[in-house]
This record gives sequence, structure tokens and C-alpha cells, in this order.
Amino acid sequence: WDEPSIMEMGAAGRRGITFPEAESAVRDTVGSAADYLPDAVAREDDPALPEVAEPFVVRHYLHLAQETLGFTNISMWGTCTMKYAPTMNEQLEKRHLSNLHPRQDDDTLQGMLEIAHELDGYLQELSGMDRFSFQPASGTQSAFVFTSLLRKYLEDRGELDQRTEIVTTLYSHACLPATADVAGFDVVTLQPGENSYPSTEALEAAVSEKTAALMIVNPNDLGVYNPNVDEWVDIVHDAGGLCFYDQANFNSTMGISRARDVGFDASHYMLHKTFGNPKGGLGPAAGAFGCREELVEYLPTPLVEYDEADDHYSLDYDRPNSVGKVREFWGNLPLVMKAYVWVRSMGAEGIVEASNLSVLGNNYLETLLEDVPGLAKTVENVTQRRMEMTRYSWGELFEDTGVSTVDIRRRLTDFGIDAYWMSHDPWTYDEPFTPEPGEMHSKENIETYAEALRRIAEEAYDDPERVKTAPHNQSIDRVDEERIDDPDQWAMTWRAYQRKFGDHED
Amino acid sequence: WDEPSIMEMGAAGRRGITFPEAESAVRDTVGSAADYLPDAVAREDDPALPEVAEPFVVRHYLHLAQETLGFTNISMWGTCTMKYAPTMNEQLEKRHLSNLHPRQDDDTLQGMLEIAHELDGYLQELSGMDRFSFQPASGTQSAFVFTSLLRKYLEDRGELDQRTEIVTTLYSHACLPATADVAGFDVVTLQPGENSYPSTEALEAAVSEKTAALMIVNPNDLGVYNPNVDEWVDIVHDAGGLCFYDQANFNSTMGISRARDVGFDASHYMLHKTFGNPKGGLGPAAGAFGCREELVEYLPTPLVEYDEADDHYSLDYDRPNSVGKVREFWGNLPLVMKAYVWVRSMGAEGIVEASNLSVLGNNYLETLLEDVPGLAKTVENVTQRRMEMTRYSWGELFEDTGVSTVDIRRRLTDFGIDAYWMSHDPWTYDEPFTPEPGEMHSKENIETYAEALRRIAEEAYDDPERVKTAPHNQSIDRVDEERIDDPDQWAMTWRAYQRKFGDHED
Amino acid sequence: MATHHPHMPNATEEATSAMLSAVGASDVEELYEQIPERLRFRGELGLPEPMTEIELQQHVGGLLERNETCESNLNFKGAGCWQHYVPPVCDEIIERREFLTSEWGSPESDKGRNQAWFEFCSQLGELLELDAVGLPVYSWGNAAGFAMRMAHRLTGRTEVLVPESISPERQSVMENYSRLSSGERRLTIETVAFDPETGELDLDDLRERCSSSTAAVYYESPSYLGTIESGAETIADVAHEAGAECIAGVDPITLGVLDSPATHGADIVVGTTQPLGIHMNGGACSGFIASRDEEEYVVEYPTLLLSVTNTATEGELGYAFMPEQLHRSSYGLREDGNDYTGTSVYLWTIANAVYMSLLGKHGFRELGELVVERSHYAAQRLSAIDGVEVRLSPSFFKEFVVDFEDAPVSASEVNDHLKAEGIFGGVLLGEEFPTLGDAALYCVTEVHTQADVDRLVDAVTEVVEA
Amino acid sequence: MATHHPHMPNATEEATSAMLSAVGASDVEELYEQIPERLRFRGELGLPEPMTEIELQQHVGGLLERNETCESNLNFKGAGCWQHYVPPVCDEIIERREFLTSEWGSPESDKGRNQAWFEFCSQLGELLELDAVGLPVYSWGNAAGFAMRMAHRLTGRTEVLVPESISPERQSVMENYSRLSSGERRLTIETVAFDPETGELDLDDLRERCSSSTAAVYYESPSYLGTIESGAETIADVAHEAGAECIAGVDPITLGVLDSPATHGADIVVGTTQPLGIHMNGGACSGFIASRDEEEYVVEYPTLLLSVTNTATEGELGYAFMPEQLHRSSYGLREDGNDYTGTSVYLWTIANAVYMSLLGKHGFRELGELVVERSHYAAQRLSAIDGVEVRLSPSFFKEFVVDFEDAPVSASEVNDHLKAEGIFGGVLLGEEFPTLGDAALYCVTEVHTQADVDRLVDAVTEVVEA
Repeated sequence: WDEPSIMEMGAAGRRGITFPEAESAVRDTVGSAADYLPDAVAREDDPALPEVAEPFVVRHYLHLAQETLGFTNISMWGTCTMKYAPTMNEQLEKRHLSNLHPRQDDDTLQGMLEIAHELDGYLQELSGMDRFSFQPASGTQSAFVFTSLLRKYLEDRGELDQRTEIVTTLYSHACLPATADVAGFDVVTLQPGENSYPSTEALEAAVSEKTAALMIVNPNDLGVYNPNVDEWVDIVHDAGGLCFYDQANFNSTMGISRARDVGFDASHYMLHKTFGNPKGGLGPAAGAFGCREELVEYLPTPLVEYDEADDHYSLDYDRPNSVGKVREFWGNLPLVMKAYVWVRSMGAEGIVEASNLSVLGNNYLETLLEDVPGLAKTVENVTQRRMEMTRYSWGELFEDTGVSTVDIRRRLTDFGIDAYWMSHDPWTYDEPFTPEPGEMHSKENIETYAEALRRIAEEAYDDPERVKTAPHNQSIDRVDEERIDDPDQWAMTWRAYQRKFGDHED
Repeated sequence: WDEPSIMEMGAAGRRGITFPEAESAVRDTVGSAADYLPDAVAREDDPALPEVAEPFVVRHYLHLAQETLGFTNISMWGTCTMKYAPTMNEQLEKRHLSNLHPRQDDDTLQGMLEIAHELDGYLQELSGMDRFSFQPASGTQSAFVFTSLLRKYLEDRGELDQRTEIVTTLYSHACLPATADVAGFDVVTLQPGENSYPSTEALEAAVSEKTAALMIVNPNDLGVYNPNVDEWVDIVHDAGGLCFYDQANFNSTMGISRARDVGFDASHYMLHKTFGNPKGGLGPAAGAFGCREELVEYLPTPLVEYDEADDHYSLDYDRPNSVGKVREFWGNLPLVMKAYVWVRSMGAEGIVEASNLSVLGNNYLETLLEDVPGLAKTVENVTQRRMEMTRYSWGELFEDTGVSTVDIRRRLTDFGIDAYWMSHDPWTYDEPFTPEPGEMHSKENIETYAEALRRIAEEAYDDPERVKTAPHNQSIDRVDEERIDDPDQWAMTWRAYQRKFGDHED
Repeated sequence: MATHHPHMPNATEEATSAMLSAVGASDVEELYEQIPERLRFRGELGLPEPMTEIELQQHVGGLLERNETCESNLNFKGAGCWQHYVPPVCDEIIERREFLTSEWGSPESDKGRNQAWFEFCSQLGELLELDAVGLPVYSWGNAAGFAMRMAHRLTGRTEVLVPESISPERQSVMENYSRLSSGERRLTIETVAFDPETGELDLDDLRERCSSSTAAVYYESPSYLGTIESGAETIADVAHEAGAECIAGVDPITLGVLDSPATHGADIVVGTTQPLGIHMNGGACSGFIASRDEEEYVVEYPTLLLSVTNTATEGELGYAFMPEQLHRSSYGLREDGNDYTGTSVYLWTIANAVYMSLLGKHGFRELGELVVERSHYAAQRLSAIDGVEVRLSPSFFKEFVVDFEDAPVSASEVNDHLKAEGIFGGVLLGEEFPTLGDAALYCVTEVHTQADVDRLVDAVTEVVEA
Repeated sequence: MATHHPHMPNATEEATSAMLSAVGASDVEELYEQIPERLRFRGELGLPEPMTEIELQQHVGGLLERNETCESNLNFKGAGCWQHYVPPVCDEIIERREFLTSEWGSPESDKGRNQAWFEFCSQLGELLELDAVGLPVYSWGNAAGFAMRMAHRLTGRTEVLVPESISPERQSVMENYSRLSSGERRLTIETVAFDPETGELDLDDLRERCSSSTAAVYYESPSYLGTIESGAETIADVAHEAGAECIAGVDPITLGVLDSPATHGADIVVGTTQPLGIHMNGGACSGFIASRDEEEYVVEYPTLLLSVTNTATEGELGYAFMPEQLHRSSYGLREDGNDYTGTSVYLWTIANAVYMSLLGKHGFRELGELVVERSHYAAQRLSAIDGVEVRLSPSFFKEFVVDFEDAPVSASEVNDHLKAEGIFGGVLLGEEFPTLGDAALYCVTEVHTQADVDRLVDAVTEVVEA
């Protein structure tokens, strides 16, 4: 489709939906709406929205869906644990959850509360933590729950002024330093050692009586696991800090290792991604934040409580030490429900197998990529098998051919394969990329993926222009991303675009 | 996608769905299933079905959907009254109707029965008939209801042996002579006169004491309305026959002219298509068969009855003169419900406007196609405006360029426009086609459609090979339809294909 | 006067007047010049005022809420429309607008849909072990009726034998197909007795009735009464010895645990595909016709037939209706075609295809065994109640006959009691099969857990022993 | 030991052993060689046995059936999550698997989705009359919190004024954003009084509190208590005179009948998009941030920003995240980025885009007027009941405060009675706003017909006058 913008569609008088007039008794009682709209702010002109008939709205967005590769085929986007989104879950959500109001009385929400309470229990089992909150609206916000909670915790101990630093590592997700900063902490970032994780000595040097907490990911996005993580936790604990475990990369250690057993005080899990909720582009998401007993009082409000005597679930709002709210209401309930379904569908055996297959699939992919020209695995000195993802570098290929990882990423979509994840900033390896097969992709998918990368690498040597001008089979040609760094050229809305370029268009 | 057959997919041990084992108390009570499966017919080998994991089944059929143009853009398929399928209707169906059993007690079906009863009333209003049955599973089967009912009617009057002929016209849909034949009648087909409908004299000559009924369409698929239709009805009535009006082409006369007012004894309407149900490829469908009071006793069983005193709806099975059944149960209820929604959404004014816009849209398209090279309107001597469709002929273009209507039809899909309807057999005009814009397509769509045809016609003169080798933008190349008339080459199933061509494949 | 209806983009003054002016008409009335005034309807249509979408959703939703469903109640009715588990994936696929709204199209533009249809035929062919499978007809009864007419055309004979245990409704559908052209001839449908102990066909009666006039012997397995036909081989032999065709009716969901009738000699196999991923929908129906891939059979199909074929690109596969077969249908030959063909239930075959690929090689057996075990559990528990007898019980698939003749309450009273408990009792058989006592046909499938069955048994016990 | 789970194609002995052998491992244990044994979990996970899909559907469906919903009950709760009509088309589009499951992708491969996001921003921009609209954040409260930090960065100041009528929950979210790095400094959030008669901001109090320390004046229209802010212009003027930013919070569904705060001087406008086609989902949230398209504002967004741009083909449009903005976010600059950015609620913005295009130019006014009329009808009828008073009533949009102080029953008892009648009464305000009496916040939208309101009034009358 050469699909126009919805802003250009339609014609005067067309309607996508109409609403009834108020009943005559209503009109007789209240008169007209205008009487209640203060003149100072009553809108005179209608908004410049399109006038499109309903079938054409549907057709338009249908075409846009068709112009979206998304996860309709192979997608091994690293760090995101791409999983199958069961149709049943969407049916259950729509049927049962769409019409719940968050402020309904507890006794009208017993089914949903039971699900949340049970999921809390399952997460306790998987993590070793003592209690979970589902209020964070994403993984990043889970980290923010931690830094908010940490403040409160330090305040209570009178250490807030003293403990101002949060220690993290460069290969931990950016949300950790970012949320540390937003909560008012100073960030100390440890640089990678030769194994990609910093040395224990570096940590020891960084930790002091100013240390409020350690916040890290493990394994990191390079697929490398820091085997000294328990020592790290001890070091920070000894210094009086707390330890937060970002388990965004949990897919390789589900049932294999538990955050609390390692010694962490708090951890978080992505109910989207890891627990089977679809990505939706970039959300809706839900983070599950768990912590040990001593920190439970600080969790966001409300918490789900169960009274065994009455067999009654309730939301507890009376929590004076809570950090309060990081998001309105008590959680993204559809995601909580679907995470519950995922656990019940998998069971313990299935969850462990998912870890196994994630790690096995990634190692299998590594084997297949071994001799792809111009490609190298990063942190080669770590010879042990990687976890669920591996970071690679096209540095050699780029030097040889001038074809970049961005070019290859674009070319990959021509094979009907989703673009790959490159690397979080900063890029410590040249031209990086980071695939993650997860447990959902078949052995054949992994082979297809490797084969596509091999063909592109060969093509880069044979016909580099072909790769540099990719994509060739998408609905549009290569997008100019540079231009939109210019304030005179960017246009976040159609009205801005019309204002800046309207003359050229008409 | 280069999507394989599902039969080739998967691998040993993969499962798309699993079922639980029977509860232990069940097993303890009954033993194993094998005990109840007679040895003579107990299946030993598993069927040779694929072994595919659930996400891959979804992905496969998703890809097949993506490889389907269908009605995702402009489709002016004549005779089918392409309409918008409101999303709301599908939601209502799934939510409320999917779990109804047809043999539930009447008092558990009051809502659905009320809808059916009300729709019956609306159809009475639109047709002038006295009563409707929703049992026919398609328009064609509505015609079969008529011929079945006709037998019963004649039997009751002792005229079955005498009245053995049904009169129809060549431009009436093939289902009329076909269902006449299946019910045991001989068919008399009147050939077109110069206005495309036969002369009244031809009808008079064909009608006799052997005439059981007249079965016709009006307007016909050429867009021509027989203005003498009431005389025709009189002639047949005078000869003692019944008259059946196939209102498959009702979209131009809704609220404009009524079957019973014209004199017909029975008529039928397509609840799919005309009444807003989606086509589904080729169904599920539903025909509404209506007739005048004297014929009601013969309608299929059951009928919906309403007892005003008790405000109670019921299904009446006790109907000794009924023709019985043409399909199990009492109708395709989701389609009945959605037809009801359509009428309630449109109202009288909307329905008349839909007729107006259908006729106007078709006349507008005619105007735009007027001077397309090589194209001619058929029945040119009928100078009055056509109804909701017009038959055209590419005869001249074919003679000039060798490009056929089938070629153009294929080429049209390259523009993202659905293939067009050509003509029912026999083709009385060379290289025919028959577009029907209906009320759902916008003015701009009609213009786009005309423009595409014009461009293809010009292309046929400039570069006929381009058109003859179309399509060029579809997921597969031109399909060889000829080969599959050969019993050695056709293959209706994968197993037949493997048997006939397996050696070539492996 | 334009309605501006959201579904009609041209229902605006602007669009209408622009088009009118382009066609040179001053108003829409002019467009109807072909219709004489005397045939015009000039009254007001007595229809309710139009509703907006929000009003309609509330209104229709409210009406439909008045129904009781098999979701909020525990349902044991079957009798040709069964409550099986519909994997949500089936819904997702057929709700996709590409499939939901597609038209006829071309084999290239609608390749994906045609392939899905082909995969329906292919997978059903594997279950049936038959190479020729037609596109669907309206219902099992219609499929049986059409098959009977195929047999007539193949043999030139006019007698058809059907089991006495056939669904009266299905038989009624078949009756409407028994007329033959020219008025004087018709097919006669005769019933063959069934064994009162097992429900299986009485083979002696069959042998007696089967003759050189017999066009077809039609049998079913499972029968309408749920019983499995173990004499399939003999039935086919008897038919063939008399020169008749053997037609079998089958519920394909049984084919993980039961042989296809084709492996025991049936020439044509018909049935329904409703159990394969289609919701009951208050009486959803779908019929299929299948046979060996022999030309003499294939040319007699009244359905459209789809074949895999080549495209202009080497090695690429496409899918198209077989043109000559289209011609042989009523679309081509009108009254001289094979019976009649029309819009059917093609969308549902895509749900069937999805269903069969989900269950795959192992699922049908797993499912079949579960159904057999749970339904026999229900039968055994019910028959343990004083005054309640399960008839024809040695081997059935999911349905069985429960006779309340010796109970202090009638089958109908039992159902009334069950309904008050939120249970839909079995379909009453008393009028249709008086020889079975005061009976009802109960259906137990994979959707019924042991707890569900126990709840039924408790409720029946309560009313029978009260 | 393979589970053969339907969602894991490699959960078979065949696939596992083939892959193990390819990677040269004898078992999966070998793959975990990086993890020291002491960190391995060797226990049994105490999780329930896995369920098949059919069991899960019954189990989870059964659990969720225990909830009472706003569909089977008549709901009058709002307070930040409102029951508006969701056109079914919104559902159809976001249920499409391409959108539902999409990842980040590339601007070319996911062009359609990016365009849909752009159309969300574009249409919201038209409602707001603002040229810069960011991609969504988690909730209104988060949007307000981020905007407050933007104002801090723009002005270097640390005091923020918010209306006393703000939702306590929203304020609590904002509080968590009031910390500034280095521990010593923080934003202080102060409340400005509201007029006890109208609910509007007390402009005198505002003028008094607004100073050269004020980073931002934040106001809302409609307020949490439902009232429309007519002093928008003055509020902006007061802020600007003090050199502060003016931030407005708005419910965009009001913008067919009310001006965008931007037209009255607000610099940054935030709010929720939940009313625009998103089901309540037990507390669905979505926040937006918008401003004039001025570089100084744009570089302070903590959200991702998407722009229309060119492609390598002349005249073709594409849509991509603005790279420098991505770099300025925490994804790029980590702790030095603008606040923090993460996965948000992007799928729902597609429902928003569909919703806004359905309503289009005329729909928002039509809808807005209907809501105003019906909600005022409810208020007037309720206030006619003896002992029931509607507070802050001169002009509100859909929510209003009902005070039962003078009634013989408490607001909480009223709710109990209503619940027994299948009605969810308003959200209780007593603890949060004691100055409003024993009050509850009622919400009436287009989903409430006159009959629904009458039913509420009857039920309230019954309990109050009993």
C-alpha cells in the first residue's frame, strides 16, 4: 500500500462514529451543554481532525498493520526474551478484565486478587524474595521503585545524608543509573574488566560508607555471568548498602539460580517479555518488584493481602512507611493475569526447560555463526558457554567492506526476519549485535537466522552496496534518520510537518 | 513469505495443543478407552497430520492471511454487494452466541428468539411478505426451499403430476434452474430479448397448465430491470403457477420496490452480503425465505412464534404441512443477529439511502468508464440508467490486443484492487465484467477503480504482454488452472499430490 | 437529507451532489427511471429509528444477555451440534479481516486463503485416509443428501438404505433431496433396523433389504445415538456385493481412535466439521464429502473442488478451483449441473484447518481417549442410579442414551430439575425413538471434567431418588 | 524428560539432542558452566503442576468469573480511570498480532506501526493545538512528574505549585519525582487552594504563592473533582510573570467542547489517554506530554520522540525515533539523560489513534456535549433528593461531588446499598477531601443512559429516604 496519513484522508461530512443525542427528559432538565461550559474556555473551532468513514479507518489501520513486520516471523531481539503470546490470554483479558474499575470494592475483585496473590507466591518461589508489588509499569519503573524505596529505607535509618552513592556496572542496563539519579543518588559506574564484568577489587575500591546500594544485571547483555556476584553482595552488605538485582535477563536462570539465595535484597522481573506478555511495540508493560521481608513495609501501596480465616483477599492501603505510588492504581492487571497463566501453563518443569532451551538455543546459534566472515564473538577470553544471548561484533567486516551493523540489520529484514538488537550505549565493541533465540524459536528458525546472517556477510564482501542500500523488500525505502536531529526538520506531528514543509507539499 | 504447506511443517514430538489425562477417579471407574473401542475399527496408526508447535501454527495461518488480498481494500465484486463488516458484530457474536446450543429450551433463548422474530418483521416490511424462515444456509438454498415448498403445495392441490415445469430466464441466477431440477421440475429457460429480459410474449408462450412456477431475478446482473415484471406475475398466476423472486440483487431496490407489492408469492434475501454479514470467502451464509400467508404452513420447521399474552417466544416444531428441513437446526443464528443489527443501525432512511448510493455509485462509475479504450457497455439499446451494477464487455479490446477479461482481472489485483466478477455462464457478451460499487465504497474509491481500469486498458494497447503475464505484484505468479482439469494432475489433498508428484518433489 | 451514516462514506451532501452532477441527474429519483411508477414503493417503511453504535451495543448486548448459555450453564446436549473445546487460536485466525471479509478473488491475489482451504482438505484427507475431499457443504444432512444423489448418478438406481438410528432431522434433510427430475421418479429412502442391545446396524436386516435396486447403503459411526459401528467392513461388503455404493457418515473428531470408514470399504464418506474448532453458535453446521480420487467419483461432486497446481514460476505452488468441475456444477451447467452449489461455510474450514494442525498427529488420539473415558464414566455413574438405565452402552464415543422409563420421574421432568440447577440435560428422544423408553441423549466431551459429571450425577440422583 | 510443551518447539528429545550434539555438550548442565555450583538452585520449585490450555481456560475463566464487573453492574466510579465507550474497532486493530507482538524493529520493516504512532501524536496534537507531542509515558501522574522536572531543568528553580484539588494518588506519584541528584536538593510541591464553591483554583492564593522560586504552576482542567478551570489564561499569566513554566493537566476527551490549555498559555500540557479508546482494565493508565515545538522544550523530554522524515525515495515518507533525542534519554546518557525512559504503553497509543480518527472533527464535540448533559442531569436529579447536595456544581465535565453529610446515611452506607442493587456508587472522598463533607465522586459518561441515571437516583432515594 502507498498508505497516506490519516490526516489527509476523508472528506467533509464523513463520520467514523456518531453518538446519540441526550434523551429529551435530559435536555428538558438541564438545557444544553453550552450552559455548563464557561465562555472563557469553551471551544469554538472543531479540532482539525480528519473526517473518515468507519470502514476506511479500519482499512487504513489494517494496512498499517500489514506494513508492520513486527514479530510475525523470526525475531531474536536480544534482551527482550521474545515469547509467544497465546491467543487465549487476549480472550481472557478482553472478556474478564476490560470492564473492571480499579476502585471497585475488594469483594467484587476476589478472582483478580487471588490471581495476584498467587502470582506473588510463584515469584517468591522463583526468586526467593518475600513479597512482590506489581505496581511498576515497566522494568525501568521497577528499578525506580527500588531507588525510591532505598531513600525511604535510608531516611528511616538516618543514613540518607551519608549514603548518597549507588554503584553499578557499565554493562548493567541504563535504567539502573538513570533511576538512581532520578531518586537523587550519585552514580558510580564500574568499568568492565577483561571478562566484561569488573573485578571484585574494583568494586571494593568503589564501595564505602557513602554506598547506598549496588544495582546490577547478571548475566549481562553479552551473555557473561559474573561468578563472584555473591561476594559482591557481601561486600556491599558489609559496607551497609542494599543490593538490587535487575533480572531483566532472567530467561536463562529461571529455576537455575535465585536472587535471594545469591544474597540480593530486592529484584525485579518483567511480566511482559519473560512472563509471556506480548511486547505491544513498547508496552503496556508491568514490572514485578520483589524484596525481602525487612523491606516490605516500604513497597508501593496498596499490597494484596489474604485472610485465610475468612478466605478473603483485600487491598491494603494503610501502609504508613510505603513509598506511596509510582503509578496510579495498583498494577497493570491484564499483565498480572497473563503472567499467572504463563506460570500455570509451564509449571516448574517447563520453566526450567525454558531456561535450558534458551541457553541451548543461543549456544547452538553460536556454533552456526562460528565461521561467518567478518564476524567475531566479543569477550573472547571468556571461553565458557554464554547464557541466553551473546554479543557479537561486525568490526572486522566493517573494516573490510564498509558495511555497518546498521546496514546488516536493515538487510536482515529483507529476509522477513526482524531487525536485531545491537547494543546498549556506549558501544564498547565495534558494530555490535546481540541475538537472543529464547525458547520459542525452533531449531530450524535458528538455522534460518544464522544462514541469513551468513548470506548477508558474504554479500557484504561481494556486493557491499547491496547491503548498504538495504532494505530492498520493505514497504518503504531507507529512512533518513539524520535529518530529524535538526529542529527545523523534525516534525513530531502532522501539524508541525505542514508548518515546516507545507509549501513543498501542495 | 514463501510459505510452505502445513503438511510439510513441524518435527517429531512437537505439539500444537495437549489435553489432560482423565482424572484418576475416572480411570479407576472405567479403565482405559481401549476397552470401549471395538477391535474391528480401533485405529492403530496415527493420522499423518503434521506435528507443529502452537506459535508456528499461528504464524503459518497469519502468513496465509497476509497472502490474502480479499476485501482489505477496494472490492467491487458484482452480485455480491460487498459491505463493511462491523467489528462490533463479531464481538457480539463471539461473546453471546458462540456457546448457545440449538436444542436449548425456548425459555433459555428468549433474547435470540426475539431478535429473529423482530428481523422477520423487518423483512416483512421490506418485502411485503407475510412470514420468513431463516433456515436456508445460503441464497441458493433459499431457492431450494421454494422448489421444495412448491412440490408440497402442488401435492396438496393434487397438481404435482400436472405442473412439472418451472420457467426462468437466462439472466436469472443459475441457482434457480438448478434447485428446480433438484426438486424434480423441468426447467424452461427464456432467452434474453433485445433489452436483455425476454419479451412478455415469450413468457406467454412458455406458460401453460404445466407451469408450476416462475423463478426470476430482477434487476438482472446486467443492471437491467424488467419493467413488465408485474404483468409476468399476472400471467403466471393466471396459469395457476406461483412466482418466486430471487432478491439477491436487492441492494438497488431496498425500500424502492417490494416483492409482494409486485405480486410475487415468495422471495428471498441474503443475510450475508445484503444485510451486512461478511462474506467469509464463501460463507457462512444465511438466506431469509419469505412468502405470503397461504404458503406459510409449508415453511421449514421450526418457526419462531411470539405469544403476546405471555410475552414469550418459542420455536414451533408442530407443523404437519412443513417441507421439513433443508438444513439441521433452525438457522445460522449469528447471521440472523447481525442482519438485525444492520437494520437497526440503518433504519428506514439509511436503507433507502443505501439503495440510492448503490445506484448512484454505479452510474458514477459508468460515467468514468465511458471512454476507456476497448470497453463497451452491454445492452446498449437500453438507454435508461442501470441499477446497482452494469455489465461491460472488453470484446473490442480483446480483438485489438489479445488481452482478455481474465488477464485484466489479474492485472487489476496488482493495483491492490480485488479481482472483478466477470459474468455467470453462459457468457453472452465477449470478455465480460460486472462491477458493483455498492454503498460502502467512497467516491474516491470509484475514481481509483475507474482509473485503474483505464490504465490497464491503455497498457493493453501499449504493452499487451505486461497485462497478459499479470499479476506482477502478488505473492505468487500466474496460476496454471488448466492442468488441474486432468485427473492425473489434479490433487485435492496433499496426499494426492504426494502420490502423483512425490517423486519429483523429493 | 444525507444520513452521514458511518458505514456509508458517500452519505454526505457533498459526495452525492458531486456524483449526481457528474452523471447528469438532478436527483436520485431520476436514477430509478427503469422502474415503472406502479412498481415503486411509496410508503414509509415501518422500521424502528436508527441507532448509533453505542446504543446498538447496549441494546443488542442486553437482548442477548437474556439468553442462557452453555458457558454459564453446564451443558450435556449434543445431538449433532457438540460442545467441544475450541482452541482460541482458531478464533484469532478466522477473525482476521483478510479471511473474514474475503470475496472470491483470484488464485494469485488470494493465494493464502486458497492454501488454507487446501490445507483443510489435505488434513481432513489424512484423517479420512482419502485423497479426494470437496469444499464444504451446508451440513452433514446436506452432505449425506448430495452423496446419495452421487450414488444415484453412479449406479442409476433409486433405493437408498439408511440406519433406523439416523437423526430424524438429518433424514428430513435427505428426504428433500430424494426428488429426481421429470417428476415421476424419486429416490426412496428406507431404514435398516438397529440392534436394540448395541445400537449397531442389524446386518441381517441390511442383507435382506439390500438388492440390485439399491443405489447406496448409508451408515454412520458414531451413530446419532452415539454408538460405534464395528460392522463397517461387512456393511461395505454387502453394499458392494449388491453393486451399490457404500456411503459412511462420520464425526471426524473420532478419527484419532477409530478407523476411517474408508479403510473398511466405504466409497464416499460424509460428515460434519463442526467439532473441529467451530463454536456451536446455536446450531453451526458444516458438511463434507470425500472419496477416493477416482475420476468417476470426482466428476459427480456437487461441490467446488480445489487443487494444488503450478504457477508460471518453476517450483512454485498455487491453488485454484478446478475449472471443469466449476463448469460441471450448477454455476456452469445450470439445471444440468451436479445438483446445486452456492455460498457455503468456507470461512469455517479455515478454523477446521487450524484445529487439525494444532491437534496434529497425536492430538486426535489423546482427545479421543479422554472423551471416551469421561463419557463412559458419566454413563457408568448414571446407570448406577436406581431407575436409570443407560441403553446401547457397550461402545459409544461421546453420546449415550439414558432411559428414565423405570424412574419415578420422566426424562422431561429430570431436565426441568436440572435446568433449575444450571444444567442443560440431554436431548429428549422419547418422540423420535419410543423403543428406547423414556430416554434422553447425553453428550460428554473433553470440556466436561470429572467434577462436572459428578455434579450432573448428584443432580440426577437428587431428582430421581426424591 | 522433554515436556513437549506446545509453546516450545525444541522441547523434544530430538531437537534437544541434535542441538546439544552440535554445540558439543553432553547435557544441558554443561551449558551453565559460568554459574558456580554454590549459586545454583538445586531445590524443587514449589509451583503447581502445569495445566493444559483447556484446563487453564476453565481454571482462569472460573477465577475471573468471581469478579463483579462494570458490565454486569452499573458503574459510577471514575477518579482517573473512566468508563467511556470503546469502539470495537479499537479492539480489532490492537488485537492484530502485527501490532500486539511487535518489537522495536526498524523504521522500514515496521513502517506501518511507526506511522500509527505518528498519527497518535498528530491527532493528539490537533486536539491540544500543540506541535510537539512525545510518545507515551506510564500515567498522568508520571507525565506530570516528568513535566515538573522539565520545568526544573528549564528554569533551574525548585518550587512547584499544584492545586489542592489534585488526586492524592497523582500527587503521590509526583512526590516520588521530587528528588534531585546529589541528595541535598529536592523539588518542593506546594498546593494552591481551590474555591469551595466552584472548585476552581483560588487565584489570589496562587498569586501569593507564585514567586521567583517557582519552577512551575501546574493546574488541571477538568480537575480531579470534575470541575472545569475557567481561569486558565490568568493562571498562565501569573506563572509567566513570575518566570515560571505553566503546566496543565487535561483529560483529552473534553477537547471537543473545551479549549486546549495551550491556547490559554500553558507551556506544557500533560494528561492521560485512557479515555480515548482504552478499556479500564482494572486501572489502565497512559500519560502524554506535549508542548510547543521549540527546541528548548523538545530537548528536555524524557520520552522517545518520533518524527516524520524522508526516505531514500523522493517524495516518500518514513517515521523514525529522533536519534539525538534517544541519545539524550537515559538509553543514551544513562544517569545524565533526561530522567528515565523505558517500555511504556505504546500499543495503547494505536487504540488512541484509531479512536481519534473515528471521532474526527465532529465526534469530540458531539460526545462532549452528551457527557456534559447527562452528567449534569444526574447531578441535578441527585441534588433534588433531600439531604443530598452536589458540591462544586456550576460547571463540571463528567464527574461531580455528591455530599451526603446532611443525609441520614453515610456515603459509604449509600454505596453498600447501591452495591446490593448492582450499582457501583461513586469513589468516596471523605478521607481525601474532608472539607467536602461526607462526599463521593460520581462519574457519568456517554455510556450512561437516562434510564441508568434514573435507576441510580431511585436507588439513592430509596436508601436516603428510608
